Amino acid sequence: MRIGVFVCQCGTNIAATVSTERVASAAMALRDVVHAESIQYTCSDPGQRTVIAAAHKYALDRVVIAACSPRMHETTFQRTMAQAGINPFMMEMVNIREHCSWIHSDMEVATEKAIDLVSMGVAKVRGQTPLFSSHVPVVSEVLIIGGGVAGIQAALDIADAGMPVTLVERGPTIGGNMARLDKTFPTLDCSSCILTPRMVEVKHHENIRLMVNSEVEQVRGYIGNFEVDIRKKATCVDEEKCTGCQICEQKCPSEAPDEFNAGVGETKAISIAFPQAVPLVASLRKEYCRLYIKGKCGICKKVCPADAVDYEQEDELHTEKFGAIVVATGYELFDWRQAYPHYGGGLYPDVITSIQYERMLSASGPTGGHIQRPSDGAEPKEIVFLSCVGSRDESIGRPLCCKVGCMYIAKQAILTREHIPDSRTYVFYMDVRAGGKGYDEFYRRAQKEAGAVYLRGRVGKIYPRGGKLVVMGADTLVGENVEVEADLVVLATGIDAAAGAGSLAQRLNIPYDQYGFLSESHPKLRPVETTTGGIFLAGACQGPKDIPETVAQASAAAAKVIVLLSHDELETSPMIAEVNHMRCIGCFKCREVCPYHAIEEQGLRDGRRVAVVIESLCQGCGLCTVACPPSVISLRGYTDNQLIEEVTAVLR
Amino acid sequence: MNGIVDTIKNVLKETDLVLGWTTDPVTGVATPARFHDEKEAEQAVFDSTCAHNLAVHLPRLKDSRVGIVAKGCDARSVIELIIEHEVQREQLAVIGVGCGSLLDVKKIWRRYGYGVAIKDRDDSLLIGGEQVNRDEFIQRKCHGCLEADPDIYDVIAGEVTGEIPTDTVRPHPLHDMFVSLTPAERRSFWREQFSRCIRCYACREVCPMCFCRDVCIMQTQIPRWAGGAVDAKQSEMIQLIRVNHLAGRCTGCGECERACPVGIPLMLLLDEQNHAIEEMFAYGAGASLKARPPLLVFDVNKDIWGKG
Amino acid sequence: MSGGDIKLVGFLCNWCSYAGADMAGTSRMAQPAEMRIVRLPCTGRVNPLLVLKAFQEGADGVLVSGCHPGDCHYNEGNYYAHRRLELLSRMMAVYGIEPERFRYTWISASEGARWAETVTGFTETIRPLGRLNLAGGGARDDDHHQGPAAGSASPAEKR
Amino acid sequence: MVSTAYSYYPGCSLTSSATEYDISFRKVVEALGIQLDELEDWNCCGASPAPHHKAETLGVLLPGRNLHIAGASHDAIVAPCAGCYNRLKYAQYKLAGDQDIREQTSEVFQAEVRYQTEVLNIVQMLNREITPEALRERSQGRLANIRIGAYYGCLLTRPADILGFDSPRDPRKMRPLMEATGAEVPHFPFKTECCGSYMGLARKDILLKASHRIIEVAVSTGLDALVTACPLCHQNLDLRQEQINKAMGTSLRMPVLYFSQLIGLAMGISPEELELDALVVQPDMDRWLKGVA
Repeated sequence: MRIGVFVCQCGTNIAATVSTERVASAAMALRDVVHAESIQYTCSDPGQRTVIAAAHKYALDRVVIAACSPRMHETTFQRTMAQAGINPFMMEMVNIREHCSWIHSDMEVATEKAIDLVSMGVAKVRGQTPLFSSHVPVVSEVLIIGGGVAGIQAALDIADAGMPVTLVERGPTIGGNMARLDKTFPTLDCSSCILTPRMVEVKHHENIRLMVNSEVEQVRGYIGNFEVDIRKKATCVDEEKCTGCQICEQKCPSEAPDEFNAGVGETKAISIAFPQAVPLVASLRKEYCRLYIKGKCGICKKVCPADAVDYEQEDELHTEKFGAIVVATGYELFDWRQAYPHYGGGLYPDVITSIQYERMLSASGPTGGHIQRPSDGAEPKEIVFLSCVGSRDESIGRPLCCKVGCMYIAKQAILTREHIPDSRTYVFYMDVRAGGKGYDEFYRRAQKEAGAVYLRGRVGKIYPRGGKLVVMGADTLVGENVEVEADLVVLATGIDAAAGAGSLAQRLNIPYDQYGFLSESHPKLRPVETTTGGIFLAGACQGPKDIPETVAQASAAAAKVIVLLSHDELETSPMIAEVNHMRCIGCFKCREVCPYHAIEEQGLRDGRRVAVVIESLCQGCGLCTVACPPSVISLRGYTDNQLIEEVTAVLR
Repeated sequence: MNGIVDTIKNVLKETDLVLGWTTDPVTGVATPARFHDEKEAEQAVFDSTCAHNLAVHLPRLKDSRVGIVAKGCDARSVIELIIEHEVQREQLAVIGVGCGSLLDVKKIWRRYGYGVAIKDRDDSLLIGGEQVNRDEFIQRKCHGCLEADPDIYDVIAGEVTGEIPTDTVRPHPLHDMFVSLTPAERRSFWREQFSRCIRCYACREVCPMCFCRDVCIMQTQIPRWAGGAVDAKQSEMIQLIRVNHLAGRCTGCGECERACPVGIPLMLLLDEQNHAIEEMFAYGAGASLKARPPLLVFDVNKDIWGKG
Repeated sequence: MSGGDIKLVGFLCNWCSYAGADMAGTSRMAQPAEMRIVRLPCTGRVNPLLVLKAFQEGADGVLVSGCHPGDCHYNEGNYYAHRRLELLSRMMAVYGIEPERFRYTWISASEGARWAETVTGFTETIRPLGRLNLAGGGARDDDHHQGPAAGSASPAEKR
Repeated sequence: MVSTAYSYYPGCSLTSSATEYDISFRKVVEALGIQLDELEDWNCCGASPAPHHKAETLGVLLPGRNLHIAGASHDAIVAPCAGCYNRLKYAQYKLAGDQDIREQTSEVFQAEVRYQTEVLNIVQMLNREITPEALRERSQGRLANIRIGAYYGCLLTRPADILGFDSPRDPRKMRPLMEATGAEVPHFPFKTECCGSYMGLARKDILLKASHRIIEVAVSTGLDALVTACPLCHQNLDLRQEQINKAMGTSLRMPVLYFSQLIGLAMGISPEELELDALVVQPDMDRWLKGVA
């Protein structure tokens, strides 16, 4: 064993308080150290050349560099090692700057401490063995979960890069929430007009396989090599045969709630969500179908000209391999009814949500673009908008901002004036958050052109009086209570993660917050990555977002996926856990604590069942090494013996 | 006796062997035995000298269908072994026996001579024909008894004992002395105790939860937690390893201390740890089949982040 | 050993506390010099035996520090560590080690000042306690020779 | 038959301005066969001013003493006045959670303060003593002719984390028993709206406006009566109803009953015994009880 020790002066950063010469000469006395010297700037080019030269001259096989924090220059010196022909992991950095020279002023004390630290480094590196990264092959196919605008954007970007994509959507059509919008802010361009061409593109893209009515059930494997079970639910309609003619829907006698239209109007048990649905295929909901409830009907099957209705259809379970996963499960609107009894809690038909209003505004919506009071179908004249219903409200435990409410209220106020010129709109708001390009101008337009009256304050109560709704609030700018008699009240409800996002996150082994929003790996620098390699986030599943942000993030996630899959193989960190199979007793306590499910059971030829580390999954935390009773799992680079030696060295 | 013979015979119909006790012809007290057939089972006994915890054999009989005679304390070990997947419940037939405390045969022998006749009947203990105070000769481990009757069994042989009156549960004989010591005094206490250790590993061998066996880290070089020297420091490290490895797993059966040939009060350490675990996690090893070992799980909401 | 007679060992996770200690250095926050830091990937890697080994080999105080709950780089490491370390700290007194000699704490990468305060506070706690001498100091061989004679006298009798 | 003995804390209102509340409550309790022991030597609950006194502890000491006395003999104390209930719960909360205050209080009392007696309001107590099914059985739809609304006010439910009684925004605990009377109980949106409280002393205009709206919405909701468990609310809504009408130029009429009076009526106790004639706005009892034998 031939160890070289290099003590960096870091100019005067270290040398001013640590006698690097004395540290070097003390190091020479340590076991197996054959060379030690002090260098002015070790990380500089000449410094590194000095190290490489010494490595050759003294035939070093291990190196200790006493300098700054390894968090600063470990990779630098690992590269130096490689250039010197030494395995990069046979180098140990000792931090005598941040942890020594910079925090002590007494030269004697600091020098003694630096000597201790170097002896610890030498003790540790003595137990080091060469480590080699391994490579795992990468499956080039990508799974995208969720077919909203985020999933669509990511799918198209990745597919355009030539990689096969499977887009899994839980509902009967892609398009997501954006497809339900009438217009988009701040440009007021038609939502369908910009989205539906993209939806059709997905349908026809040669690299995209679209699976609607499908859900991800189980995810196994790891970055580059996920294995996913996808359940395609039976819809009683053969997707291949259905032409989307909608005759079944017209003839179907069973009414069913219209979820696409947020409960405004009804649809049929067999139906197509909306005219631009992709795929344009009917699906049957058994829970509303007369055939399944009463046992007698079958009209849809009789009338279908394409013979596409198949009551015997069963769920299909597909198991597929993917190299990367993009989660784009989006959001849903906060269910306000429980939390806001003082707004009637759903008792008053003329208190509706903004998405219900949006559907009324839509020319292809259930009211044909006419704004109507649900109670009597009359055209409302006085319309009150409430912002932040289920957002920024500590009293119901929801401090988060929905991010889009202010803007879509402005949009709906403007559209209201267009639809009903003699209408009057009031907006109760907390603050107007209009921080996007053209956003502030847009909300001012709602005030100036559409005449919306903005009242700063929360609404305390809504109650019916003589066929109208009294909206009691406060105008905190004037400092007075305000009462507005409204024909229609529209609640800008907050944004929640999509139902089931939390349980999906658990299946994917990625963290999520108390609202079910999925957590990014780093809020600033890794905003589309998750803490699990190979799984990325796009859109509102990560937190409330508007359309431009969603699309930008989707493209960013796509870029990350393309980078990942541009390699045939992935290099894995060698600083991971390793089981000594000969001595494993097969108790699998390691598996219980592993946060990455990186330990699997394997049978040996002699019949023993032992633990095996899946190298590409292991992140090197070392939890298993402590859980292992006979300590036969070691964490490479931090083995028990290395740590024991490191500790013992300083205490001797 | 107690129907133990018939019960074992019955259980043998569905198992490969039954772990139980027989009477040692030389000493006249119970010794562990394996019964493979009806003939062997004729020799089975259960009496107050059946101190051994037979669960220690289970992890090495994974491939067999095993019957085991278990007292209340032994049953806790059986439960813990099932929780840790070392024993398959389906492979196991537990013959529960009620236990009214065990005799410390070694103590009797020391006082009255090796092999002296012991007759233990309903509240009267006759040693060599002489009636003695039974309380004086019961096993140390029975003082802290948690369970007289097994919590897990397929069949009960004989009669159950019933609930243990809590006032009979006594701490370790050295407990009061030990807790009065300062940390420095405890250091010397342990140094003295461990200086007597002869590194026989009996504590490990009798422990049902020490199933690593020949790969035990007490004796390995990789990793090298304890050195090979037979001295107080290394022996102490060995016990620290044991205590650590038994965290949340020790069922308090007391076998280690019973087996220690030099009488080191090992249960002082384990009792304290079990107590701490009970306090921290409301957890007692071997108390319930449904429990999850407390150091293999965590609870974001309940774990208190007091320190730091 | 510099900076007084006592020896302190700190086991720090790479992602939060080690970075926090770096931060304290970058900010030139003066600290006592008795602490020797061992870098680990995670507090979940801290085997309680490693702490006990350090005491046995002559450490007078051991500090473990990692990420705050919820911040673990490995998501869950510090939750397991917390349980292990809390049990360990409760057992210190049983082993004959003053409980103050062992401490665990959560310090993030941005809490340089907190690290400096923690080291200072911890060092000042241990200094008056002095050396631990868990394994009987240099008297390893003596221990061996004392043999059964020393042990046979029960401490209760001695008292 | 005596089922449970409660310590009874009437407080000042029930012995002065709201004697009908006291009397009707006692009648109901008697009819249910429950023993009620009036708290010996009780004192002021502290009402609204005490907690705002310079000496912070006054707001705990006053109700604390009542708790302390009750604790010597009873497991539970019932306070029909929402204000008294609120003060007792507050004292209990402070005494349980704040060691300083606990010690100070014990020092004043020269005894370890007993504060763990269960504190109940009238709704809690009656919910415990008679199930909706049992009341329905007894009432036989006696009040089927009318529509009533619960008016909770503020003191009965707020602050929710201290009282732990019912939702402060959407309280519903009165509803099951109210429905069991046979009456219709439609949604009353103003059930927690402010009645103006003690503003009657300083700014009567505010009070009149606030109470007016409650009455107005009660009328527009089509109610025949409001039901309350707070003497102060009752005073503002019933006693001041003429003043309200005068000030607002309206002629609204809305009887306001105490919870105990309503339950008593359902149980078949006569309006006279329940002191219904003490109400300022008289309900049309003939219509209410039409067809009832």
